[in-house]
Amino acid sequence: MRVIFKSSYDDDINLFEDRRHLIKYAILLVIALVIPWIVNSYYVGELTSVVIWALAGLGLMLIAGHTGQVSLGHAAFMAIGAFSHLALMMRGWHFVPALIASGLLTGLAGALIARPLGRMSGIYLAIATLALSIIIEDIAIVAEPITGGVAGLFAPAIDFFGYQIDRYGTPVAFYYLCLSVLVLVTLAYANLLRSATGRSFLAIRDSEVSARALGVNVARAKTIAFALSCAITGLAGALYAHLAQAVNYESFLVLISITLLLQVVIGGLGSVHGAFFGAFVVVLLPQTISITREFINSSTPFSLAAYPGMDTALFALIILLMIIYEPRGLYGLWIRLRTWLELFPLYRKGMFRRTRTYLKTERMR
Amino acid sequence: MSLLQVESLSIAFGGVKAVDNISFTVEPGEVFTIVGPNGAGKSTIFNLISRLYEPSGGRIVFDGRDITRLPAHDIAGLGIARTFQNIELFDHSSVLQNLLIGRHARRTTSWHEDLLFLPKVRRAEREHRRIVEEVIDFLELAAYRDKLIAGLPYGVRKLVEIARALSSEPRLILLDEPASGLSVEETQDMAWWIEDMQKDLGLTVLMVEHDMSLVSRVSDRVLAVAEGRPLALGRPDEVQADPKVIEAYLGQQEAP
Amino acid sequence: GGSTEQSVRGVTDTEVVVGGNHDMSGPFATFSVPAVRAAQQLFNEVNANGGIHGRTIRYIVEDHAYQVPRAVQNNNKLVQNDNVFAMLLSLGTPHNLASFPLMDRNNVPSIMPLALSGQMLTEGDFSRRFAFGADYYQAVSAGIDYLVDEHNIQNLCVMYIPSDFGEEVNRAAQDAVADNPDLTLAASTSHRQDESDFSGALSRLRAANCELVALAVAVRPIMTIASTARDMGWDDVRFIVSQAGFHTVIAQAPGGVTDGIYAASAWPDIEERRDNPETMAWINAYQSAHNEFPSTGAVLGRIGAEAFVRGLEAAGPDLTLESFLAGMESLDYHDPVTGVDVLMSADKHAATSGIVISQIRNGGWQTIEVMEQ
Amino acid sequence: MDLLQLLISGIANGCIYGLLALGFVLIYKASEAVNFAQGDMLMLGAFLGITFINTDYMDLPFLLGLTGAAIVLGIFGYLLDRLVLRGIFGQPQFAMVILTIALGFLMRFVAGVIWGHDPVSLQSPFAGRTLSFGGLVISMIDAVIIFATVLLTTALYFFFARTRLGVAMQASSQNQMAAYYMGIPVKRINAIVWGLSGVVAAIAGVLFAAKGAVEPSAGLIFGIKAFAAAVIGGLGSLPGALAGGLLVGIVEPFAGRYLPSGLGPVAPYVLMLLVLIMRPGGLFAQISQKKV
Amino acid sequence: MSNILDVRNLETFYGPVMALRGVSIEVPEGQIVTILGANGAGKTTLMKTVSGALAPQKGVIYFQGERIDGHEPDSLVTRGLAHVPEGREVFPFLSVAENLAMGAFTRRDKAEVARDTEMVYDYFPVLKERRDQTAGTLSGGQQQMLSIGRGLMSRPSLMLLDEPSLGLSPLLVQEIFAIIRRLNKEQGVTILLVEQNAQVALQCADYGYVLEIGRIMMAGPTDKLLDSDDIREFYLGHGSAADRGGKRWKRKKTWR
Ligand SMILES: Nc1ncnc2c1ncn2[C@@H]1O[C@H](COP(=O)(O)OP(=O)(O)OP(=O)(O)O)[C@@H](O)[C@H]1O
Ligand SMILES: Nc1ncnc2c1ncn2[C@@H]1O[C@H](COP(=O)(O)OP(=O)(O)OP(=O)(O)O)[C@@H](O)[C@H]1O
Ligand SMILES: CC(C)C[C@H](N)C(=O)O
Ligand SMILES: [Mg+2]
Ligand SMILES: [Mg+2]
Repeated sequence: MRVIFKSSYDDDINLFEDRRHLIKYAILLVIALVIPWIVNSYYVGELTSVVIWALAGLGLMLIAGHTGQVSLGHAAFMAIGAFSHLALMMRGWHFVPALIASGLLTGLAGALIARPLGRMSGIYLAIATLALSIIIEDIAIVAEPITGGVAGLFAPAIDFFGYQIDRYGTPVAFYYLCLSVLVLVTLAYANLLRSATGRSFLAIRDSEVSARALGVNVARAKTIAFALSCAITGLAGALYAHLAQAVNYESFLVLISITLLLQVVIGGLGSVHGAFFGAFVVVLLPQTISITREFINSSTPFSLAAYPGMDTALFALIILLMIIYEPRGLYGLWIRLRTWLELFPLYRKGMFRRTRTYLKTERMR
Repeated sequence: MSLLQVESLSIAFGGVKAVDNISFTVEPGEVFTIVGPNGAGKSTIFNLISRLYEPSGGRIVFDGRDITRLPAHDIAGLGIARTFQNIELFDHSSVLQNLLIGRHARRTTSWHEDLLFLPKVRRAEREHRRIVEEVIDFLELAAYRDKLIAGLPYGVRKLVEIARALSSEPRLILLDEPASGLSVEETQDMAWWIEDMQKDLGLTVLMVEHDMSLVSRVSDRVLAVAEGRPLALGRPDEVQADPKVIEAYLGQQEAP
Repeated sequence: GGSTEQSVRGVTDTEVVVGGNHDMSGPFATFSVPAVRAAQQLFNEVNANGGIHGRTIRYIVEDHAYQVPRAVQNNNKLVQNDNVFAMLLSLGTPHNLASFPLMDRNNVPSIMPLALSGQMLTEGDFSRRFAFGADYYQAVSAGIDYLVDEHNIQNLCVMYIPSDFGEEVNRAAQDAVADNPDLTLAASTSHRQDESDFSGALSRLRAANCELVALAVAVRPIMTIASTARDMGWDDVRFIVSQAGFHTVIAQAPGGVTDGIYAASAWPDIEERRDNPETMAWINAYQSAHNEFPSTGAVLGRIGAEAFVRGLEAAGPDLTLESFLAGMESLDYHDPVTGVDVLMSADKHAATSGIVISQIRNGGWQTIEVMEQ
Repeated sequence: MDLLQLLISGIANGCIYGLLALGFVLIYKASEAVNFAQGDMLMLGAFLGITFINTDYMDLPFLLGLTGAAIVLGIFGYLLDRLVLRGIFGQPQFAMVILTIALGFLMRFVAGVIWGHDPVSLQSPFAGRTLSFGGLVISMIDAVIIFATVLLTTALYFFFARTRLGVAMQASSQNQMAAYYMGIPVKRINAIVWGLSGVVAAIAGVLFAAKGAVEPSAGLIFGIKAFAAAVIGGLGSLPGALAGGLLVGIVEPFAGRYLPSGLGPVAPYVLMLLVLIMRPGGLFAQISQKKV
Repeated sequence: MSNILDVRNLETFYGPVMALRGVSIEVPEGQIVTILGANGAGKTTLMKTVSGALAPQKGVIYFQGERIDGHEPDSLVTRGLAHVPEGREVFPFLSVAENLAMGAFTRRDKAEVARDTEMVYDYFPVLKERRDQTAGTLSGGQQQMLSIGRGLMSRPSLMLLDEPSLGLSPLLVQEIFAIIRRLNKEQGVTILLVEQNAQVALQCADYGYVLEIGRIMMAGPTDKLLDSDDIREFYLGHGSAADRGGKRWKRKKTWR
């Protein structure tokens, strides 16, 4: 069992509670940096989309995981980010300002809807956001000058200070670009969580009454949470536009929102790790499945092609088993693993058996 | 001048007149206790003062300022902190986190500064932490600092809630049944803590409590209410001697 | 077989790998699933006879469930990981359009996508694109013209989903009106994938007294629209659908609610060819393999796969992109099974020519007119 | 006349939403879980009905087939809870959401394997038949749907409000532990309610299939809308479910008829958003401020 | 005489946290047994494990001679075990009457149930007056009454009471214990009582256990316990204020 001896409050305030912690993440980053040089460009592409979905997931995690306001319409904010970003680039903006602007615009959109939606909670909010995303889908069709209407928009190559970055032409460069955005956002996110603003989010999640009694302006805090969440998701949308090269309203259907929610829950609601874990699952699992399936088809006599939609079904099945095995998602699993390692010799069987838990109504807040 | 003035306060829920034209004042530095049968309206008075309910009539004046129409989230900033009768903690956070959230009313940074974690923010965080640690020492919670609320026994939660209230450096603290669920020994500690709040921290305490031993020990004045209406007001012994109070609240043979 | 010097993507001496980006579980699965089955069935036969020039065909199918993002991801896998030689029968106009950039970058040809939009030939690099034949625009225009002078129709209407597919049909209608002074576009309504009640839209069209309505929606909505019109007691209206609606199941809707619907497409319905031995043999083979009738999707799959196989044959033993394209452009044959005449050339990459107008009569599609372009 | 006509078909349409919404509400009322696979259960119910009733399958009489579908799906729902959902008993609401989403995918797959992907419709005795009251035409099926829905809603309403079991279901949704302490077999009650909602889904599904065609993916989108209807009504209120369903159902045709094209289809969602903004708990709000 | 409840070295965990470390208690038929202990001792955990809300890791529980450890709570209620949980746990959206009806869920005899409902109503008249108010809006104490009343409705042979006097007025505290005694004497209901108010608890109980951090530290007939010094000091707080001279030092509990 490892004990950290804390010598000053800063040990708790700092991002990394001790050197070992810092080194761990440094190594992680290094790995992230070298991988693209090892794998082929297909996998670089997949990694890039992991990065982008992780970013989008962070956005949702902020609102759903840390503020307890679950949104089933975050694809809509990816859309806003993507379209505003491309629209600006079409009008001759440089990539970087266009990216930032798209983030800000999406954040603004989030702030605007936060007020009316702020009074809802739980499943009601989820449905309201779902409706919203369907409406925005429709607006994306109508707002032709900005969104390119039904046909949508094609993403121009990114001119990064003279160096051409392109998802297929220079996959590694594009990967680094997305990765750096992700790292920056993650740092900001962590800052939020270790300061007053982040704590006010947690407060709202657990008990709005006492949050208010302690001086948290709930409406305002929710607005900030929505704005930041949407801004992050918007950035993800903008990057996604470059990943997909072409986007139209069909790129951001409700199913994407559902997938995003799936991602954060599978990853583990209420933890930054969760968004990352989840991204790996939703991006890589389907590919793994289809590669395995293809392998079976080509190397064994029987063909799985007989069952259309088998891939999706397998994906669903695995998700289902994961949730049943660990309802707190991969993060919960990760925690268990860590405690197990830390307690290693002292580990007793049955120690991690789930204790009986019971639900109380969520309709009294 | 008195710190808190409650003037002919009233509220009704459907038929029930929960609080019916109640008036009292709380002087700076005193421990003022409200007693009364279950359902008398005590918690409702607290909820009115902390602006969770809209009064149907009457005024609430704190430190010369009319707060009757203030939004609930501005109350803590004025220096009024409270605890809840059936504990309202942030279950999924640690004790430390809970107390830090208690500091919210005293925050000096805004969200965009937090986002960048400017040096200013770090300084603020150090300050918050320092004060929270003082509270932790005061209530002897050090052992629980990093425990999750969900895993704490009832009695400890009760304490954490008081600690959370203290973290906001209030001038007036509202305690709703601080001793309920505490053993006799713990109740005695509670008595000391309340006395210390009064003497060392110079707080004014407005309390609702059913444990008369505690009440008579710490309070300067007691207000007895029944069915939303005032019954008696005075020194603890006076009120406890009042036949109406005995009849409606205490019962004949004094509970030890 | 003659071995190739510099290696060609997806091609070895013993195997050629093709990809298909399909909707195996979404709203258009009713096209993709049988199409894939029919194609696979043909490839199985070919492979059983030692393949083509010693190369067996491996058809890798991915499922995008009619979602563009998944289509893009699948395409990335097929092109960059599986190194497919070509993409065959991929479904969905927007999905194909989103896939073209990467395909062009890697010189992957697109063969007979299950998206009969004109853009399938015009978008990107023409030399690597092959299509079935008449696109939505041409087919529907022709159909409208035919019906307009057959039944001297004055009020034309359109119901379409906002997709490249729907838009194209919509455009056909608009142009038809533009070319014909005594024809007016009385009303046009756009519809979401998730719409299930059309009574509002229909009564709107009825109020605009539409005589002919062009439908550019998915298969299920077509059936719902038809039956709703019946329930409203609106029977003096004609519906025409594109290739995307020229589907067996529509004809077979119970209660004959879909009787009378017209379709404009580039091939005849398979039911009509039952008396033709080759066709019957194929139908039986398919039915015994999948115990379901080979619906329109299967026919398309068959046509596309057949053309691809013949293209490979014509390309000769030394299979390269160039030889294959040349092979495809040299195709000229009559397919006894589906009854289509395929004729391609360097500047004609649409397999068939001519447009078939059919109508549903007592539970089946019947050809009522064949037009040459 | 035109208006009345629209209203009728709107009501019939809304009733199907209502029926499906009932399924959501049942489950929510008894466990505060939301079943995102409800739409897919409707789809299964529809296919079951088709299997029992259509001539090219078993060719049973309509009512018999309907009952058959109801029984089979009822058992299915019961087992679903017993074998799968019980695995996350007492776990956070959104674990259940994800679980049911995954289940939906699986149901669609299974349906695709069993019944194929072509849209099929049910050969109902009502097909094409219409009743007409002085120029006003109501298709037989619509009449049946309206009748069935009203019947079911009232029955379920009284079940929950009056019967011991009904109240016990509400109790177990409000505080599982306390319910246990009362001797209420919370887990069995969940299973029962899932079975019940299976029955409702089957009825909705068969009627749905008699009105239009079904395919494996039919339930998904329809489900979302019905779910929305349930939320508008205020999840947990049975009359609310019907009201929400009718609202959505009626708005659709009118929007399609009178709003500029393109806006029509989103009208239900706009409405839904407005309702929730004005009443964050839905029309028959079932949420309340916590007493502290 | 026979034990209605027999608990043998029970171990209960919350995840990795060990809350009960081998607890054994016996509850003889027809007696009142009380469990004392500072907060965090594990009293609630013990109650929950007995009534099946928590599953023990080790140990066995016999109820009326049958093994019940690990059983689900509902099956135990039908055998005649009722648990009045710590902290009310009423059904917030159900009316007071419906809450009581739920208490009788396992019973079929309508007439009897009706009579018991009336019994509860005249124990707690305010409940009758509020029979149609939704329980969630009752005051804390009123909810406590409801919770106890609801427990009575199942006509139990063994009743687990976890801090029944929590948040009740002194008058009602007396009444509650009067009721407990009456139930015990008149209807022969066996009672396992957890109570912070040790004085009252020990006075009304026949036998007592002292639980500390998951272990039984003392046990004996209540009259014996009443004159144990440790009990007197730590649970009855006798004269402590005096001999501590108001200062905050504590004598170590001798058994630690
Ligand atoms: N939201 C509400 N709706 C309806 N009635 C309410 C509501 N809140 C409180 N009441 C009623 O108002 C009265 C006063 O409630 P309150 O909680 O203030 O009592 P209290 O004095 O705190 O009692 P206790 O000592 O039991 O806590 C009670 O009768 C209660 O039933
Ligand atoms: N949900 C939980 N998760 C983890 N630990 C818990 C949990 N609930 C209780 N514990 C631990 O189990 C121990 C016993 O708790 P319990 O509630 O039984 O004490 P108690 O005697 O009832 O206290 P009180 O008198 O304050 O109610 C405590 O130390 C507490 O930390
Ligand atoms: C043939 C159809 C299934 C094609 C599809 N309608 C499209 O998007 O073009
Ligand atoms: Mg109170
Ligand atoms: Mg306890």
